[in-house]
Amino acid sequence: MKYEVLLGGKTRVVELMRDAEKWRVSLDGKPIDADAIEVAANTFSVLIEGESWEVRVAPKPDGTLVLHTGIAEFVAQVEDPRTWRGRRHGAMEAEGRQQITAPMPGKVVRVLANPGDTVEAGQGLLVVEAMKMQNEIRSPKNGKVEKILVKEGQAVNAGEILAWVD
Amino acid sequence: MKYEVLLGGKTRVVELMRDAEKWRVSLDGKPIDADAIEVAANTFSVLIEGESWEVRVAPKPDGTLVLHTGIAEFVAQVEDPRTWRGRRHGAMEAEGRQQITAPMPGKVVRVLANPGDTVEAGQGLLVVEAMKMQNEIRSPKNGKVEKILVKEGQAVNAGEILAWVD
Amino acid sequence: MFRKILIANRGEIAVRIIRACRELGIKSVVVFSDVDRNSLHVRLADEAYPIGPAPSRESYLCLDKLMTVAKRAGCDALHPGYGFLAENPALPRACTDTSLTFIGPSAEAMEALGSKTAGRSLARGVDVPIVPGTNDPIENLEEARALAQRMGYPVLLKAVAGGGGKGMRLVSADAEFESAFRDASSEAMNAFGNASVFLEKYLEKPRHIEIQILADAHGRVVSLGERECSVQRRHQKVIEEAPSPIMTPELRKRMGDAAVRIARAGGYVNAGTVEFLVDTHYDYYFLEVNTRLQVEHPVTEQVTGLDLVKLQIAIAAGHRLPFAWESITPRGHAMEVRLYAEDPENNFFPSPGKILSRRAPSGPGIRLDEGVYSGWTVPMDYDPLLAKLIAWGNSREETIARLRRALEEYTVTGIKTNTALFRRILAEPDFLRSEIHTKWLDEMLKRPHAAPDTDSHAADAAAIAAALWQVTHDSAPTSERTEQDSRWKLDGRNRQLDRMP
Amino acid sequence: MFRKILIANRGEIAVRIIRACRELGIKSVVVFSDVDRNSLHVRLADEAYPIGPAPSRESYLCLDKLMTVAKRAGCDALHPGYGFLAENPALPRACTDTSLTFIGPSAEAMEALGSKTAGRSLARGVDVPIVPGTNDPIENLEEARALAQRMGYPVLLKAVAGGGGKGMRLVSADAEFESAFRDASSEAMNAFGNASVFLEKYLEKPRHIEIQILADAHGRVVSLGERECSVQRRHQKVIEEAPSPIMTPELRKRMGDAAVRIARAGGYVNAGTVEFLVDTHYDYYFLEVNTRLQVEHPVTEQVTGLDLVKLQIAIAAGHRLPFAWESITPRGHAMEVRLYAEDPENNFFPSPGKILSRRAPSGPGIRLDEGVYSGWTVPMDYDPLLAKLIAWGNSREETIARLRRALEEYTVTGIKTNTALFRRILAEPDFLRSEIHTKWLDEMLKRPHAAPDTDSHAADAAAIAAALWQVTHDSAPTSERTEQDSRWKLDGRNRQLDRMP
Repeated sequence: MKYEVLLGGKTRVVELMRDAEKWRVSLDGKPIDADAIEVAANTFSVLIEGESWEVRVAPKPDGTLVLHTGIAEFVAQVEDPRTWRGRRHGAMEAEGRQQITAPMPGKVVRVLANPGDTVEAGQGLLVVEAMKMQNEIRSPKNGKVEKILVKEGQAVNAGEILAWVD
Repeated sequence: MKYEVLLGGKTRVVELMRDAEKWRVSLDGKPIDADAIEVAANTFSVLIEGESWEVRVAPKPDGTLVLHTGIAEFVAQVEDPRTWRGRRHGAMEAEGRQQITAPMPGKVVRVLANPGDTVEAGQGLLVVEAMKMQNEIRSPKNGKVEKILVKEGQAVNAGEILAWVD
Repeated sequence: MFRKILIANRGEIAVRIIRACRELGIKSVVVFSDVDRNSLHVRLADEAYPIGPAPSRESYLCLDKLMTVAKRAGCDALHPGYGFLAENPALPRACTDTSLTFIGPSAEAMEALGSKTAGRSLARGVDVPIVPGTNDPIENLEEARALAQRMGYPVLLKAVAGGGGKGMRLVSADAEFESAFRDASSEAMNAFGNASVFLEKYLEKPRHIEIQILADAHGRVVSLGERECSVQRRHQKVIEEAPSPIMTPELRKRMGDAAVRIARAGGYVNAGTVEFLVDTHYDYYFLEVNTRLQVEHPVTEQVTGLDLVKLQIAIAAGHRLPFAWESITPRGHAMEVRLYAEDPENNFFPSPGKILSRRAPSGPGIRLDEGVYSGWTVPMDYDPLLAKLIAWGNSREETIARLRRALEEYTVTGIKTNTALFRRILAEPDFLRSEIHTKWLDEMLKRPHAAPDTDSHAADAAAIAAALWQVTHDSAPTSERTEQDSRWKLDGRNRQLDRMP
Repeated sequence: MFRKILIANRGEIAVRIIRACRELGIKSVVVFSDVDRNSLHVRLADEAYPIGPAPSRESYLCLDKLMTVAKRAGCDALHPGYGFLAENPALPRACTDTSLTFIGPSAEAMEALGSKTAGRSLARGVDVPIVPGTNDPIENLEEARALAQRMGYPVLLKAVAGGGGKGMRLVSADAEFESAFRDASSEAMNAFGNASVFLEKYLEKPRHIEIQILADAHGRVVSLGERECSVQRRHQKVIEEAPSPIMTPELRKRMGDAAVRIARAGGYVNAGTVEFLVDTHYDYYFLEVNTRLQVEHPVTEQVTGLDLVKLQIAIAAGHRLPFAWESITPRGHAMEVRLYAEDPENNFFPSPGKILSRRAPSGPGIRLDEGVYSGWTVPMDYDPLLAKLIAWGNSREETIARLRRALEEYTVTGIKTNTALFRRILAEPDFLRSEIHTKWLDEMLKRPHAAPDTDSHAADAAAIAAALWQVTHDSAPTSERTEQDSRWKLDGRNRQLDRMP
């Protein structure tokens, strides 16, 4: 199986070939001495030329993957060239019309902006309370608040759309 | 669902009724204030009248269950009266023709008895090596060795029949 | 000694108290809300009783429900842990009414010392310096604002009943005063059921150093030395250590004596903590008394070898502190980090959810006080504290090396944790030299940090893992659907069977 | 200091050494056999290289493969752990030939002290009493049997190269001699690649007490005090503690001096252990020297605060032991239990297999040195040691209470462990009074123990859990089949896709 992995602004081509219980790996067209295995849920042990890396994978609601290895954290987007699902770069840039989603389940305790308001990048739009902390949800860009979809006191789920900024 | 549980020589009737995410429990015909839940693989948290018990279940190859709770270890056999699979008491008694099985995967390093030998309960029949230890497999009863099914040097799996004693 | 103790708490601190009870041969009784049936404290306790719906005001904060459970289970004492009702004088009062021994100070001592404003007057009375500010809760917004203007910004708004940085706001300018006051009050109300806040001058670059005290019912009060907790994010401690790298025997003696004077003046009995700010001239200012066990108590336990929870229980049972403890000599250095379910890369948003897998660190010098396990769902309703990781070493350097090593071993998937934050802090030269203060971390977090190198083997490994994850999950829709199908079938079957006699 | 260390081992001890390396900022390199690709030491190390098939003689015992890995990875030192090649003088020799520093004694010191028969002559030379027996390996079975008859049964057959109770047999009567000799030899051959055994008089009710020593390359040899390891099953230690409950300062001084004399006489450098038997008159007899790190080294670490592995590395790098260490004062009491994958209810049969779930104990005073994790399959090819659980407390009583508490927290499903054995031992009055000896546990295990009460809530809970387990698994055949189906489909798809360019 062949994948394009957009990682830190760079596209890597990863080809995985099943070899008995292991996977043989080719990276950017070159076979490499690597051996990868899932040792626990979303936890991969990768040996590259003897170096032992452990990578933890956290999928985000927008389809990107957050990868932790050692002290490094990468954000990646994986595409399968055969299926050609079309690229979803939107999540990685703050251009165009932006949807503001709840990063965690919680309760909206304050709405700080109204539809039609002009807001700056970083300006607070709403406050969501979760785990006894009040968390300000901020605008990802300079623009205008198009819509606020929730009310004060309303419970929201992770990934639920709270507002649109254009 | 109703089960008969033969536990430590006593038959208990356990009835489980699903109540949303929990199970309501009736024991020996009487509903009791109990709440049971699987918190991890083969690990059950059982609250009985406020007492918190944690029970670990280990199924044995002969179909019985070994149950650990606190410092107590019980062996149980569960039967579903509706299916009436027939009772398998053989595994819990040392009467009649006995099959001798390997308790773990390993290698037969010595055969200590020959077919036709008269053996006493507790007498060694074979030695199986596993995890760098030599483990003597003993006769469960006084009787005669009917058959030895393995040879020195042979690898065996857990539960594999090694011999018969009658 | 007690026979059965009710633990009026949840999470890691409930587990910590269960452990002490078990080691003393005392039965432990816990309570749980609807979302906590599977929690570790319920699994580990001797007895566990439901106490209502998820919101704490309908469960863990319900005094009457706690008393009902205590009576039903036949408890003879109650340990409040920290947070929830731990600093509410109504709890010791209710205990007295129910003939339960409260493991903590009396309601009167709590009122005399626990309220931040009362504590300040008391400290002044025994000649302990205090930070300038109001001595009473703010009743009139405009008067408070005027006072803030006279003292000069920045000022701090703090919950009278508070702790753990909740209900606290730093105000840097007059324009922010009103909204900060509203936020602090509402957070204080949610967290402690008391909206009162007061005002304090904010010192520049102070260090937070606190003294752990123990007082028995026979008049003996001892200091177990200090902890430094200057690494804070938004006024919330995230790293604590003992001894403080700036401490001298002479300063320790003076601060310890001040703490003991305050405790005596308040008629304090049991374990408590006297918090100070220490400025760049090594002058100290009394801040407040925490009339309960602290989150960071393990740091003191690791250097003194004492078990503070067992000592709390012994004191409540009327035992005397042996004289020898006054001359306790700490050994080595201890440091604690607070592991939260939150995402340091995304504005520290809370990250509740199911823990898919987990590897806990262990080995020499490592202690982990945890309230979670693999497969458990971290509820969204409570504090995001998952665990406290504590390292001990012969020197501060060895302790930091062990903590770093243990953080590399600690992995969790399914939820986000703040381990990456600690890896970053523990590599900062300022921190290693201990040139820190209470705003240091907030300043550090404003500095951009280098993006990870994409030309590294780490990046190669990440790319491979990402592709491998995709292989597994490209096929997931099929198997998930199948699993759901068979679960549906099973449910159907169960319903059918339940109808049978 | 070293840059990169090859760890020639696996399991918990490999993990222990990785931790020390990481804390010192040294890269760790490990090796793994075919069944160890997923093992914890491979996950945690900086580098990991395959070394052959599962059987140790084709992997972990292959000197040439180890040297190849060391060269390939650019290691400058090698730590052998315990077991495998740790006491084989060929290993330090091969290291010298490969310009690797061996972290342990020289081959000459190993030969002078490590061989049990050579160690005995050396001890005699420095006036340390020894247990009567042969000084050379048995070559002639009949002569050895005649000597055994003269000394009087019981006698002990012991592997010359041995350790850990392997290749050891107690012979109580003449008729057993031949088969015991054969068993001991073959076990010794399998475990150490050396079939030689020797003969020793078996003392009645002796206690096993050993002295930990450290020796630097500059002539300093110090004793870190004793560990008592009298609780043994079939000559294998299962519980170790420090200090020994029977120790007096005077006896400690005499035994420590004897251990230092033996180490000096053998030109010993690095960490080592001198083992003694102590009889009911408090007379001690030299048993053997273990020329390596011991399994039970954490017990000494917990009471002294020292990190023995880091000290081993520092000594190998040529550092001096600071004089202050000779005056080390231990604090409190430490006790270790060895958790094995074996079934105490079924003749202690080994129990390899997949760990389905696991809960590790933690909290105050608890240390866990582990080589396993949930989801990992314990291979059948190696030692069944899963973990070492170590408790520390201010007194022996507090330590035992903590150990008991931690054992209740430690749960594993999927494989059997011997935790129930420890719960039983830690409740035995003899053990609590420390009236024990090296045969005490074997005798205890012969006594019947009470069947659990079936009229208890524990039995009710067990019955309910059994029924609930059955509910889940009655429906399992369906879902397992479905899962297999979809896995089969996935495989087919993968094969198909692999054919694509």
